[in-house]
Amino acid sequence: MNINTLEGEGYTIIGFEGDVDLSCSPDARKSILDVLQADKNLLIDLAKVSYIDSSGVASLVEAYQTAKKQSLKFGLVGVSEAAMSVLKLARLDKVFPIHNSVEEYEQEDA
Amino acid sequence: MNINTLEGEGYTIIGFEGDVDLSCSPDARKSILDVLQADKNLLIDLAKVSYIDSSGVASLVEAYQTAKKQSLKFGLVGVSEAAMSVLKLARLDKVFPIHNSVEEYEQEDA
Amino acid sequence: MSIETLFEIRFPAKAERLCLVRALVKRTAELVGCCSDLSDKLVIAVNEACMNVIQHAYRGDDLGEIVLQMLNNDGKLRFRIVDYANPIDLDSVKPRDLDDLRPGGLGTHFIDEIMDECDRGHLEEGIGNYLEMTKKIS
Amino acid sequence: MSIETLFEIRFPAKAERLCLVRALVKRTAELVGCCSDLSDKLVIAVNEACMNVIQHAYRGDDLGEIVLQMLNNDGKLRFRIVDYANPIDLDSVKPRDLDDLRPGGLGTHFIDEIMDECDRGHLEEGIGNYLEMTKKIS
Ligand SMILES: Nc1ncnc2c1ncn2[C@@H]1O[C@H](COP(=O)(O)OP(=O)(O)O)[C@@H](O)[C@H]1O
Ligand SMILES: Nc1ncnc2c1ncn2[C@@H]1O[C@H](COP(=O)(O)OP(=O)(O)O)[C@@H](O)[C@H]1O
Repeated sequence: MNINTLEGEGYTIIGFEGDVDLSCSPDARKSILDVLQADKNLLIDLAKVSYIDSSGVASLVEAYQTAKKQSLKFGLVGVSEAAMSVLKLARLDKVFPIHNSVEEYEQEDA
Repeated sequence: MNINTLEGEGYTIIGFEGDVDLSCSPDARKSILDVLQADKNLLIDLAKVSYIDSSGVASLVEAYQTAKKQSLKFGLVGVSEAAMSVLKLARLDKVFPIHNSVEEYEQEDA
Repeated sequence: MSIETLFEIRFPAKAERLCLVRALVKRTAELVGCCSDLSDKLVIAVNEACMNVIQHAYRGDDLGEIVLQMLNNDGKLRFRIVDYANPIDLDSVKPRDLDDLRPGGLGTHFIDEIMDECDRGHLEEGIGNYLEMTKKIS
Repeated sequence: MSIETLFEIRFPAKAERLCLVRALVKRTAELVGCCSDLSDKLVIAVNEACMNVIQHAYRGDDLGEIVLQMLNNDGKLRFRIVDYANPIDLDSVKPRDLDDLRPGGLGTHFIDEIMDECDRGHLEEGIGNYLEMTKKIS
């Protein structure tokens, strides 16, 4: 898994690439919590995720809940088919705010 | 593995697709010998071959030798990287006539 | 037709090895004719089951070994996963309530959702556990 | 670092199963850091070795079983392939002269070309054979 962090206007985007599984979900979790601890709105880009397991999904749930507690914005963008199929199994596709693209998020946010 | 047979002007092209391995090389061999038994010049298209093992290569050697004996033309076209790497290991890349494309074969043949 | 062994693989209970198991199950499912979507689902279930062995049965002890068998019983795929950890508390194996949103507790839910049947138990030798999951594919 | 077992897989000696072994070896080689070209070469060698077991040791008897272990010995990959066929004539295992063009006789040449070392022998139990192939990867 690769992690790419990008600063946008008023938010940070973390992009995961490859397989987000038990071998690397602690790294994914840390990168997420770092952003939220810095009090920044968080977008997570799952477009290049080829696989995500329940430990990766757990980090997303934690991010969602932590952001809420801190009144920060949280959303997913460009969810890959593989990731979406897992979110659906977890019934989280209706819980998480999901945007097709960063542009869409910015428009909705404006 | 899929086999596609196509009739050209004065030759037949057999295209193999996927893995040409022990589980299907007898089918590959039969398709090759059928064309040669019908006394037709033979081109074998290896562009879509993702893997070829020594049993697949053996069929190519047999085709080459049978064509020679029957004074038929024989050649490979569009050899994939995976197939070429095996032909090189077998030192057959310098033995078989190899054409980049059917067009190239037709020009050389003209 | 009788039961056909597709493969049996043994590997150390390490998270880093799960990607191998996924590649193998995916390829094997396709080989026996599963569509891409079903193969992906089977991969998810097996991956979560192996994760649970690593995390909960061996509790992270990566000297442990996992054995995965994949069998084709006349159109029913059977996955048997064996560990040699201490016998687990079988009653504790259950998913969280999906409406109670919290991190974790999804793996067993994925497995139940994807597979037709699951059977868990202790090995007879006094050490070790098994999980058998079946899925009809044709 | 000591010897690390990457996996051990058992499968029936059937040509149809070779694609699984290829996928597994490819993924594992990449996991331990082999480049794509080297991974592909290792796949070729293992595939040919398993083919030879199917064709020459078991002579097509697909009730036979093949065991493949892949180990990492401190930057040296080791592949151990075991069968339970009758002991083979070890002296007969050799490639054809490459200049003597004829179909067949390439598998052992591929193996020798790709691997650093090969060691063949009979199992001690009076039945079965092994082939150990090693390749330095770092
Ligand atoms: N193989 C196992 N061995 C022991 N306990 C298990 C096993 N699988 C699951 N469990 C128990 O079931 C619970 C739920 O598992 P699961 O739904 O996969 O979620 P999680 O692993 O995130 O807790 C685990 O917390 C654990 O207590
Ligand atoms: N695992 C094996 N068991 C018994 N004999 C073998 C084995 N591998 C190779 N051989 C012998 O070595 C010969 C050369 O093998 P190889 O180079 O792979 O070509 P081919 O399999 O096409 O004959 C075989 O014909 C066979 O006699």
